[in-house]
Amino acid sequence: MTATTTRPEPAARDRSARNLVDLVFRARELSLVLALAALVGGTAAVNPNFLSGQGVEDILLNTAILALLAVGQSMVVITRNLDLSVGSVVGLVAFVVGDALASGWGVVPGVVLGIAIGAACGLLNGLLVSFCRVPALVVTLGTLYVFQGVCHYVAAGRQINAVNLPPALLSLGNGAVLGVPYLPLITVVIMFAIGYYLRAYPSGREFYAIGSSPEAARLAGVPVRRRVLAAYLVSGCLAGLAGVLWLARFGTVVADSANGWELLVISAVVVGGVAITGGVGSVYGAALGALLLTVIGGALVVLRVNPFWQQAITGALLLIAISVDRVLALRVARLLRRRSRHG
Amino acid sequence: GGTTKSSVTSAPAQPPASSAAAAADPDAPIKQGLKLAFLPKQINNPYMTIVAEAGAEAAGEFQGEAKEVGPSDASASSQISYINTLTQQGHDAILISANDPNAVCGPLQQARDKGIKIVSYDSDAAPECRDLFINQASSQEVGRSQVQLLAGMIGHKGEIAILSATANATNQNTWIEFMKDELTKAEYKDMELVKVAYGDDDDQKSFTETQGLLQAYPDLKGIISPTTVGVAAAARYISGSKYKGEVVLTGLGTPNQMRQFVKDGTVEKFALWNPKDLGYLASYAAAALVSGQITGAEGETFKAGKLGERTIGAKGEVILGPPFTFEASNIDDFDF
Amino acid sequence: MARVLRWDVIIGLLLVAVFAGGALGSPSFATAGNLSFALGDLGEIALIALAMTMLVVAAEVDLSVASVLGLSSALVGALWDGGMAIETIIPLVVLTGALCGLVNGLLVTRLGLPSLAVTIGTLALYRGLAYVVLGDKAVAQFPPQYTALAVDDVPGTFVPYPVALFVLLAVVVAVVLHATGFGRALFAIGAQEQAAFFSGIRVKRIKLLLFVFSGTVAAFAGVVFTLRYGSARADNGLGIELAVIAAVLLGGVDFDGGKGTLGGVIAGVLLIGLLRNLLMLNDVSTEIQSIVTGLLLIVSVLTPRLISLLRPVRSGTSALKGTP
Amino acid sequence: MSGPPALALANVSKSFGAVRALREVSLELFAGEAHALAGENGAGKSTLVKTLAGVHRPDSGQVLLNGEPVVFHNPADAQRAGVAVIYQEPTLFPDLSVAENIFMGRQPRTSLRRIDRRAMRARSAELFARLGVTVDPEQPARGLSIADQQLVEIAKAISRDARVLIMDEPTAALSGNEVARLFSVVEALRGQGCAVLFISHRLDEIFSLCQRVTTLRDGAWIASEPVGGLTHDDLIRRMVGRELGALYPKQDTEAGAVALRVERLTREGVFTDVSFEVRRGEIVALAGLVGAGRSEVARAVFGIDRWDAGAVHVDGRPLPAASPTAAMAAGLALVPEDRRQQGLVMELSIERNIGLTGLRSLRRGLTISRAAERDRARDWAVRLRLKFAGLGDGVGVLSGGNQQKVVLAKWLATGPSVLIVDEPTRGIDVGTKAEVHRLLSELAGQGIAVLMISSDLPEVLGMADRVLVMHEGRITAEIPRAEATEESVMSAATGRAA
Ligand SMILES: Nc1ncnc2c1ncn2[C@@H]1O[C@H](COP(=O)(O)OP(=O)(O)OP(=O)(O)O)[C@@H](O)[C@H]1O
Ligand SMILES: Nc1ncnc2c1ncn2[C@@H]1O[C@H](COP(=O)(O)OP(=O)(O)OP(=O)(O)O)[C@@H](O)[C@H]1O
Ligand SMILES: [Mg+2]
Ligand SMILES: [Mg+2]
Repeated sequence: MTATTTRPEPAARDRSARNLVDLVFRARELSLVLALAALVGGTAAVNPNFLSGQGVEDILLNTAILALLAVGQSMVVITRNLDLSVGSVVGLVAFVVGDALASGWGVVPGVVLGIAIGAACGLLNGLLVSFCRVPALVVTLGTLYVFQGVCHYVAAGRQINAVNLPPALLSLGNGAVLGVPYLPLITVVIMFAIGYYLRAYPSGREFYAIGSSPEAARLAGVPVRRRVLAAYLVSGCLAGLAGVLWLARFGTVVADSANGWELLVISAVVVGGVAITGGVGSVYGAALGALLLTVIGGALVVLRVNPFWQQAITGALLLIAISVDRVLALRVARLLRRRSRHG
Repeated sequence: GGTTKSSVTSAPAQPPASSAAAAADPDAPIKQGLKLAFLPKQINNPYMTIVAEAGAEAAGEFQGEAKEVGPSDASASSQISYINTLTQQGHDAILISANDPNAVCGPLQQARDKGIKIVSYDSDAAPECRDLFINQASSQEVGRSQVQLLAGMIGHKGEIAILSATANATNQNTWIEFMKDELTKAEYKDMELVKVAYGDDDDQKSFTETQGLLQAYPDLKGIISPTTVGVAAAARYISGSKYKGEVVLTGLGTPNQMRQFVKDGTVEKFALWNPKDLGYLASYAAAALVSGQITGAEGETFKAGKLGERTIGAKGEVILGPPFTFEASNIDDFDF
Repeated sequence: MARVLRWDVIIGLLLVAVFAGGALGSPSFATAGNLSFALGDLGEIALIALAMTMLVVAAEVDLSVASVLGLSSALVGALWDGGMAIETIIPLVVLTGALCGLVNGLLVTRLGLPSLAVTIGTLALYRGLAYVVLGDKAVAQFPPQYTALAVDDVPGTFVPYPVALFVLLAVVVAVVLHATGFGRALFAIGAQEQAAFFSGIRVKRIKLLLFVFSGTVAAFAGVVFTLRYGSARADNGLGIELAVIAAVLLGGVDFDGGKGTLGGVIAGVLLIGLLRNLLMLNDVSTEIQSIVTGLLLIVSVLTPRLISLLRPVRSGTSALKGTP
Repeated sequence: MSGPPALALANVSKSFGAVRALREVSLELFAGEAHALAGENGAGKSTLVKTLAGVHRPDSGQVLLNGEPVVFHNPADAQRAGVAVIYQEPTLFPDLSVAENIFMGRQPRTSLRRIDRRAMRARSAELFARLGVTVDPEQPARGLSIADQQLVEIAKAISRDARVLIMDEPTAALSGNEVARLFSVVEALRGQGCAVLFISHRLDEIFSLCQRVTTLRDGAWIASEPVGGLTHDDLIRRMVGRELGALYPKQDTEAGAVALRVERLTREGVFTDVSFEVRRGEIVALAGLVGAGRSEVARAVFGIDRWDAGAVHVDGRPLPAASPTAAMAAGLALVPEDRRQQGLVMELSIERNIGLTGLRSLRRGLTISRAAERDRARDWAVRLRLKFAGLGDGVGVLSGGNQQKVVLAKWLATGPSVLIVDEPTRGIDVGTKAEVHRLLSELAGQGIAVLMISSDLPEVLGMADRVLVMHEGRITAEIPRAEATEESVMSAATGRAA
């Protein structure tokens, strides 16, 4: 037989622990916002133009597409997977839709076509990852090449010119309501929709569960494969939409729009505090990450930094961002430990 | 001690191109069924495509055939794999727009050792590694005329910037050198080149770089973008921004890309040569080389179909002609 | 283990098939000249893949390799332009590479950051530094005896010197990975880091070592690259990190760590390289080439799994390990 | 029993490659009855559980729900059929809060089918109250002790108000009071007509909780009978198929020189001023409540965690902080408490795992000698009576107890002079337990200093020459064998003693 006793009363430590834990979780979005504020403030101080209507509009427009992709990507990453093919999907969609519109399609069918193509790509990735159990990296790196190839094949060296595109589309890319451009508006709406779903709905939480521990999720009766498939589907659709918006924004596209963006998107997600190992993070963070990256880029130009230094500085800032955040987390963790037990 | 740059460059230079030894026979007939290969910087660049297609047309005129192969990224290394394969396949001539004049040198030499003629166009390879360079326009002239064009439009006054392609693009950098040199002249004393930005011949990057320029330099009066991708992207941003009408944009662009911006007044004038003629001339030059009409030595002449007789200039350069300036009045006469 | 073995076999067979197909299909393929070039063209990727394999087995990854390559190329250019002797430049540059690796390693081991995140950051940083070093310049005219060393074949073979060097290094890495305690430790770390640590394995030190090695190799690859093309530029080797990773994946190394063989990776590298070469020789356009590469990657990994899926699943691991 | 069994197995067989985990096993679980499943490590208990839970599909035979044959394609099917399972190994989502872990997939909803977090928190708090423990529902599961994890698992299972409740060694990590509370909850559920399947290696628990018991040996069904007429020895005989030597065979040995000396060791917030000695030939037990910080002390001594103050000496020489490698070199060995995360590399084979602690000693020239690796593994596998198909098999497929043996093997193979074992017999069957105990005292006999952390009080009293008791991170008592009784130890453990 075994000893019979009572456990120490741990209520106190738990409470303080909880607050600290909350703090850690909030910290990410918080520190991002602070970093942004500092950066924008500093830059604007040097060059007020940065905050001129035009300046702000440019930043918002530039962020919109990256943020959209980051939102989709973070959904995949949260399930402990990865989608390297987004860049290629954007390129493919931008060109194919451009081609269709140039040959007289309506805008709405065009948008639908774009999202449909994106969905198809996402579905392919999702099926291979979830049902055929091919590692996400293999699949999406493979489809990165495939979609890119298909896009070049379709394009065959041609270019879509703004002149041939319906004005309605172009105005979607550059127009605004009440001074707020459409693109960022679309992104924000989608971001909040997905963010809310992931937080407030049982099925939404299951994405986190899967990323946190696939085996446990399976044993808990979570439909793992369906969810993973869904994540890729969403990422695909958003990449498709992003492709259309890209077309709307830039008007001129050749085959390789957004190629190489996969890493950019992933950096945004990582900076945004979505754990690459899954289960942690929010789409808001990811979007903020995208905003931060864009602002850094813009600021460096506005601050007249030598173009040869820009990339280096961007990289350095990226590293600082994640390092600081990490150090902060470690600090809080230690605090947690010291407070957690024995008073 | 050790091997330093000085110790190498002071050493005797590479032997002159083997083929130059052979004598030229101006009246030799153009061989039948020549196999030419166009190797552009990258295949999905519309400008490059136009050139190559025109080249193929010309080849048709002398019963030869020309194909276009190339990498999807404008990098020297991937271009070199293609030089190798073309060499293995044994073509009569390779026409190349080099991504890196030096990097392509070795492989091109290997090709020439197999008796393949090398003609560079658009962007030159190191002179000792090619037989001919078909220059769209004298680099000197391009550089200077661009500055003159802009100066005229901004009244020789104010800050200007350049939006180039990639930082390593040879032709771009040569032109920019001449622009800077032109700007040292007295009549430009009130003009200041404040920045050279790089759009990497990527539409979106060029677009955002333009944004940056205009914000960073509020007093900017003019932008020169001597690349078709860059000038189109810049025009598109300006046309949709508050800077329209404030900032003068010029550069090198294709009429089809620029038409709308000329019409909506964003761009007044821009320049370019006819890329079709470039490809056409390149094909004929290659044919002449292979057929032994010319060897690439200065002063030799050859017939280039509808473009008439052409003479080889210094350093084996053949110049297409002066760049042509497009504006509202004439732009509709062109379609490329 | 069984699967990994089967995998190597698959890739090996594919390789043989491609080679045979090439030899029969296109006359210019199996020529010494072409093979020498094709192999030489793989040199840098193959070298880097060696280090990458070890990292991935230990469940880490280094995306900054291409940038390190670029940086080292830029340095070679700048220093050579500055009149330094190539004999001093090379060790200096390789050392810098080691330093780059050290930075990656420290960020990963000391701060416990995910290597993917870190090396995406340094990917930008190192490439940026390359531009800082060399700007828009392109340096050439390297000493012929050295450029020759980077291109020429070992006398009497169609194997360029860099490739020969690769073979030597590959043998060393293979032994280390599959026959030494260090190798055992790598697999343990990759599969279950905490348990490895509890077994007295110096996890952090080993990881640090791997990153340094990766940086060093990448920098050396940069030197080879520069000499082979006789041209030093800041944008050299842009984006080849994905090519390397593709090769490693094709070689059957599991990115969750703890699984994989070097033989597979080498086969993977060769397969991708020779296939592309063959396609080019047959005038298959670039876009089709990349489609084929992508499909190859997916299919080669998919097939064994489909086979094991179609066979009635006896192993009880289905439920517990079945998730993507 | 009246009516058909709520859940039953009929002639079920299940093999994994060469291993026949279950052969023609039948089992009937009736509503309102607590049914025990007994068997040695590797007998097939967990496999049976996983078959009932829809994780494994039987190779042959049937699963019957209320007498009707059913096929559970996956765990979800089984759950829908009202089967709740506590698996032997905790299956939590480290990044999610305890409450979310409990209600994943069944969260209470508000309007618009959104999650009602308040209700979720409240209901988890209720559950823990029922179990008489305090775990913060908002705390992330990462960082919970093994015990706390086990409690969350239990809460998860009982929250389902299932018709069939299956528990695979739920008490392995728990101490008496928690076990008692768990049993009263199970009693209640049983009263509400829930069928219960209970697995434990602690026979008293079987006798105190269950009405019927089924015994498995080597995957084969041995007997199903009322617990009433059985004695411990009957049950053991059924399980082991032979008579067992006495448990706790520790004979007094001559305590030698001090091998391990720990001085005022402190790790802020975890343990404070911990000082003690272990002499050669001595077995010293470290007793205390779950969560007292015993494992943390062990971890710190072995160099896993950094300590903030104090010192550790091995054979008189000071040990550098935070270096397991140095600790091993000094002759220390730690059999950790969490074998899945800390003890074993699940993907690797048995021999690789056992070899892991001897990478240097296995070297012949530059490379590892496979032969040496294999001999080392076989030698210890045999000595510990490991049940395995081949040394090349992954340890992941071994039964819980057999995995524990591999961990012991890999550390004993290093020939340590000081052996620290954290819960060495957690989840180990009576037979093996006796072996482990014999082994420990044998080692002590050979002059090895043994520090044994255990929550199993009889084990502590039976094995230890001295008992150190920890309470809330401090050593509150040191009791020589003669005076060590349940009362003395427990009063120190709860801080009641002077
Ligand atoms: N997934 C698997 N693959 C291969 N063999 C397995 C697997 N799961 C269990 N086995 C084997 O089946 C046999 C029974 O294992 P099981 O876990 O059911 O034993 P157990 O009775 O639960 O032992 P313990 O009391 O130690 O938990 C063991 O020999 C084990 O090695
Ligand atoms: N990995 C961990 N991370 C953070 N906190 C932990 C961890 N493991 C345990 N703890 C905390 O430290 C306390 C001590 O747990 P631990 O299990 O080590 O105590 P113990 O005395 O060894 O009890 P046990 O009988 O479970 O071994 C636990 O109450 C838990 O809250
Ligand atoms: Mg079990
Ligand atoms: Mg413990």
